[in-house]
Amino acid sequence: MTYEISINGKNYRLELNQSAGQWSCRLNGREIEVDAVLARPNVLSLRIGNKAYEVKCERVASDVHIWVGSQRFAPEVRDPRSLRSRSHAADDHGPRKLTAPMPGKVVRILLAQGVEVEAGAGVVVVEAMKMQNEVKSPKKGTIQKILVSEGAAVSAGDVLAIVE
Amino acid sequence: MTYEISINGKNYRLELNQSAGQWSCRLNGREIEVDAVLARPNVLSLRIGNKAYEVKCERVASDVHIWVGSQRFAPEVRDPRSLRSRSHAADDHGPRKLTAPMPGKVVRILLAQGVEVEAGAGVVVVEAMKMQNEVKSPKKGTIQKILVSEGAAVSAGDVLAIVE
Amino acid sequence: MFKKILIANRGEIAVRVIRACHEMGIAAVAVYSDVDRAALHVRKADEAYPIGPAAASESYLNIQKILDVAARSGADAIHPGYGFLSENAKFARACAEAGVKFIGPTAAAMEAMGSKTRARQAMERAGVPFVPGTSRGLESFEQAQQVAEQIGYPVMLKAAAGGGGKGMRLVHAAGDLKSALDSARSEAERAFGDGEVYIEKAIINPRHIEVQVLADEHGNTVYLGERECSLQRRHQKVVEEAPSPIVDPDMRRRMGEVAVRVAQAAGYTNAGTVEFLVDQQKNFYFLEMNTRLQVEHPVTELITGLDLVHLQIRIAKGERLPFAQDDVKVRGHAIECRIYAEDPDNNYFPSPGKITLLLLPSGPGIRRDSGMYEGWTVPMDYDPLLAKLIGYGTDRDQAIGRLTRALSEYFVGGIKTNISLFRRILNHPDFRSAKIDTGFLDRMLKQTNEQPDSQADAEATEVAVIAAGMFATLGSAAAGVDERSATDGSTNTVESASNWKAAARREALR
Amino acid sequence: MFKKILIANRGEIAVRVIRACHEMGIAAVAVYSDVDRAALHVRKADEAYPIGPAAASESYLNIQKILDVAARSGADAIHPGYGFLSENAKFARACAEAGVKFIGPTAAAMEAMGSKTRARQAMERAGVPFVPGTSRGLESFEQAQQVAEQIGYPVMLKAAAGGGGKGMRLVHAAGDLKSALDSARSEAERAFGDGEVYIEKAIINPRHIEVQVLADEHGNTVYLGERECSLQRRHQKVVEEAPSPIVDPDMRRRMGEVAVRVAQAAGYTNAGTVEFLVDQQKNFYFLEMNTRLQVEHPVTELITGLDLVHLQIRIAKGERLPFAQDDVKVRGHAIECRIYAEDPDNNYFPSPGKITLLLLPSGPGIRRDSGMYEGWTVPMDYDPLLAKLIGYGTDRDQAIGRLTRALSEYFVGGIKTNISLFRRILNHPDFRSAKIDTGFLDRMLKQTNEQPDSQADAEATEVAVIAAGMFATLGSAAAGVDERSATDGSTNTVESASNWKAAARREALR
Repeated sequence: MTYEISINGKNYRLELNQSAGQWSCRLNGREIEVDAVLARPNVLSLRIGNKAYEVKCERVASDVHIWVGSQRFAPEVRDPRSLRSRSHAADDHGPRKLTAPMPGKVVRILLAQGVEVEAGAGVVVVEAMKMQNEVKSPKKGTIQKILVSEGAAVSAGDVLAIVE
Repeated sequence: MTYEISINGKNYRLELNQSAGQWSCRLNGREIEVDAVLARPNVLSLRIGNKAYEVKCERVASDVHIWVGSQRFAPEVRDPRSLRSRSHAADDHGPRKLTAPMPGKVVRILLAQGVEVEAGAGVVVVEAMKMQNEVKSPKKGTIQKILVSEGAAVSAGDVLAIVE
Repeated sequence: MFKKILIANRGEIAVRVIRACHEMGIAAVAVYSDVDRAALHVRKADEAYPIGPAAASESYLNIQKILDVAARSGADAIHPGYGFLSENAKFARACAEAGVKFIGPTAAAMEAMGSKTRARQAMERAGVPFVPGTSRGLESFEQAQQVAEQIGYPVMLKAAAGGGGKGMRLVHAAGDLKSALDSARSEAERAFGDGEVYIEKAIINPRHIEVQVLADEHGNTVYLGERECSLQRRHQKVVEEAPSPIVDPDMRRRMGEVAVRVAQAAGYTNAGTVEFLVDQQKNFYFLEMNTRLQVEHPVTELITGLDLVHLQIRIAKGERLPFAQDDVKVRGHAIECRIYAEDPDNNYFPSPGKITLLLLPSGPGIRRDSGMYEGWTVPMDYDPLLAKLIGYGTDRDQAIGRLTRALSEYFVGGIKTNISLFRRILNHPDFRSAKIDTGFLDRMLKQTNEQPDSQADAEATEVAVIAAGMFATLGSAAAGVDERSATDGSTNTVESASNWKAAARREALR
Repeated sequence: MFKKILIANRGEIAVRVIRACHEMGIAAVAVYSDVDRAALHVRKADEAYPIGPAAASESYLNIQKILDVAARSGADAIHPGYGFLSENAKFARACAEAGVKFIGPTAAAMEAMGSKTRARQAMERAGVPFVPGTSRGLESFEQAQQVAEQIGYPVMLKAAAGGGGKGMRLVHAAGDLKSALDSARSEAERAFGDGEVYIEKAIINPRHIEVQVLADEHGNTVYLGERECSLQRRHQKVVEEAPSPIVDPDMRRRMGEVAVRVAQAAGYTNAGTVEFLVDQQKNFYFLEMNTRLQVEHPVTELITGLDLVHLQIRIAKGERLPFAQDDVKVRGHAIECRIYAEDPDNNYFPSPGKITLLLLPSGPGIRRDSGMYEGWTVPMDYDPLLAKLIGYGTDRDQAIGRLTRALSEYFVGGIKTNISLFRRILNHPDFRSAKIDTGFLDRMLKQTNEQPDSQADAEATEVAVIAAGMFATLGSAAAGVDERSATDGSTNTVESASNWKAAARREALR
């Protein structure tokens, strides 16, 4: 099985094969000795050479994060049977979504549909645990659409508005 | 849904219905107010009246145990979609199985096929964690069959011999 | 001893009090709102009663509902925990009238401490040191000007009924006084329905150090050493430790004796905390008294070897303190981290949701007081405190080492937490050398995260790449139950109560 | 300080030492046998090396393999834990020759203590009190008769090279002496390849009390109070506590000073334990010295506030003891429960297998040192110790209360454990009143389980019936991942190493 995996914009080519619990692994063509045990769901006890790592896989809504010890990574894996690929890529062209960073309640809409917006300007205010959180525009542009109304309950990852 | 449940030989008739997360319950015809949350797999947070209980369901091989706090019960549930029914009932008639109480290794066969055996007499010796455990005959009778050989690895619940 | 105690609270403190009850052979009664049916305190209680909707005002803050449960369950005492009704004199009085023992001070003692200015007058009579300033609300801008001149700028304006920084203004020069006074007053009016504002000399970069006191109902009052609580964000404590690195035995004795005088001046009983501001010359000034058990009480328990909740219960039952001041010995060092459901990458905003994976630290010197469990959905309706991780050591360095180790074992998946923040704090040179004050944390957070070792970083990245491939290869087998529940938040609940979306809808309807 | 430490052990003690390393900023190297690939100590280590098949003789007891890993990994010290190679003088010497620091006493000190009779001679010169009897092996039956007459029956025969009760015989009357001597000798011969047997006055219903000592490499030796270890089954400790309920400060000082003399007489360094028998008149007699860290060391850590593993490492590095005898203060009370994979319903025989559900206790006064986790399969090849649950309290009653509470929170599903045993012990009136001796546990186990409250019982039964119905109704949704793994033990492992059936097959092939 071969994967195209990118982390922080850097791309890796990973060839991975498993038979009888043994793994063979090539990373960007380089042979790597690996050995893994799934200690419990989403927790891998990984050995690379003789170094040991506890790796956690965190799946929340559309996000998949890989934790190596205390460091968090957001890999994008490309392959048919892969973890869901994520690609709200870093380019500023075309429409961009504003998503709720946490579940909560929409308490205020700051900018109306169609108006101009600066990058970093607040668009929607979401409240949870008695704290208010301004969801800001990721880019300069115009508000193409507001998809929520004040008082609405939203979950993490829900699209609140689209900026074009 | 109606269940016939027996614990320690005592039989109970349980009528249980669930709709929209609400339970209705009749035990031996008596209406009981219950409310339950599955805190995590196999762990129920149960309210009966206003009393609160943490109930654990332990499934090992063919056994199902229910733990109420620190007390363990071995219920037999009769119903098509039920927990696997268990019935090595208490009657001493007909053949009885000797099963391994723990995973381990058969180190000795004490009685040969066909010989007479007293209730409580050791038949097979299983070793694990450097300790040897005599598996005893549940009844007086003759050894109908020995199903393991010395040196064999067995898991908990495996049938070692049959006494008739 | 009491037969049955009702815990009028939720989360980790409810669990902590339930444990104390069980350790003393006392039955524990839990109360819960609609979104808390699946909460840990309900699982651990002997009895549990629903008390209404998520909104605290309709459940945990509803005095009548809680007294009804006390009556129905036959509880003979109520422990309020912290927050909610714990410092509500009305509630304490209502308990007394209902013939249920309130585990805490009397309503009168609470009221004496409730208003900062009134407390101050009583304390001044008892010879308690105060930050220079007015002991009562300002009549006029002129008076404010006058006092400010006397004590010298910078000065601090504070709301008499205040707390949590509301109605507070720092004024550096006479020119800014007028506008600051007006805005402080209106903010206090809005926040507390009471615009009374007083003025104090501003202490720059103070430390916040508090003293734990215990008083029985027979006139015996002792102090149990101090807690250093200078690490705060938005006036919210984040890390506390005991003892304070700057307090020596003599200063401890002097602060302790003042704290005892404060308690006695208010006729205080049960557990309480006297807060002090400490300036760079180690002068300490009385700030206020908290008439409840503190979130951070465990650090005091670890260095004194005592159990404050057991003692609260015994005192409430009328027992005498089982020890004298001289028997109280401070040993070792303890540090507490408050684990919040907050997103470090999003300015530490709350992050409720379902906990899909939970790996727990344990081992030498580690205490974990928690209200969460794997599979539980953190409701969006309450304070985001999930758990407290407390490290004890022979000395401060060992406590830091153990806590750092335990934090690296701690993993909470599915929601965001501030665990990474503690790693930064515990590794910070100024924290290691105990150069801390109430401004430390805001300053640290302004610094960009110290450059990580890029080589280790590259290595970790490759590990992440390989692991990502392995998880992809293993597919759902590797995800176990978690993947299912991540896509269906309700698989962990038989009823919908703790399915947060339902809760959110209810919330939205209000 | 050391850069990297190899831990030549497994299970909870390997995890505990790895934690100490991380707390001190030292890299930890794990070794593991084929059936331990999925073990917790491998997950937590910085490096991990396979050292062969399940059989300890081919892995954890193989000196060469372990020294090879030390060389390959560049470890500069080795911690042996307890058991395995921890008291093996050959290993200690081999480490020295390989230039790797052995964290423990010198080979010479071990050998001085290794043989009970030789140790005894050294000790007698140091004026250490002994049970009356021969200090060297018996030459003849006649000599045995003679000595037995002198000291009076009952007498105890013991193997010089012995331990764990092997080669031990209690003799009540002269008539039984001959046969007892012969069988003791042949058993000792079989067990230790050394038939040397000596004779002692038998102490009836003694207490087993041990003293922890620490010695640096600069001649400083201190004692850290005692541990009461009288609760044993099959000569296996089950519950330990500190301090001993019968030891007062004066007796503690006298025992401690003897223990220090014992250590000094053997030129002992690092951590060690001096075991005493104590008779009903509180006379104490030297039994033996254990030249390793004890399983039960945490109870000493809790009452002294020290970390013995940190201190072992510092001492091995050549540091001086950071405190003097007078600085050592005993505070509070600590009790340890050894959680074994044993079946209480089957005469406490080992019960390896897959842990399908694990609920963990925590909170005030609770320390958990564990080598297990949910989803792990306990291998059948090693000692059944899974974890240690330690309770600390201001006094013994509070420690018992907290431990009882924590035990009720502790749940290990899928395998049998002895958790229920501790509930019986902690509730037993004789234990509560500290009337315990080495015979207590066997006597208690002979008693039929005290009648449970039949009404509470009936109630719990109804709860079980209702819950059984609910689990049946909920079906697999309620079982989550556990059901799958219960039917397919391998779902939790990518490779087959920790799939015990595979391990068992390998085992069977040997």
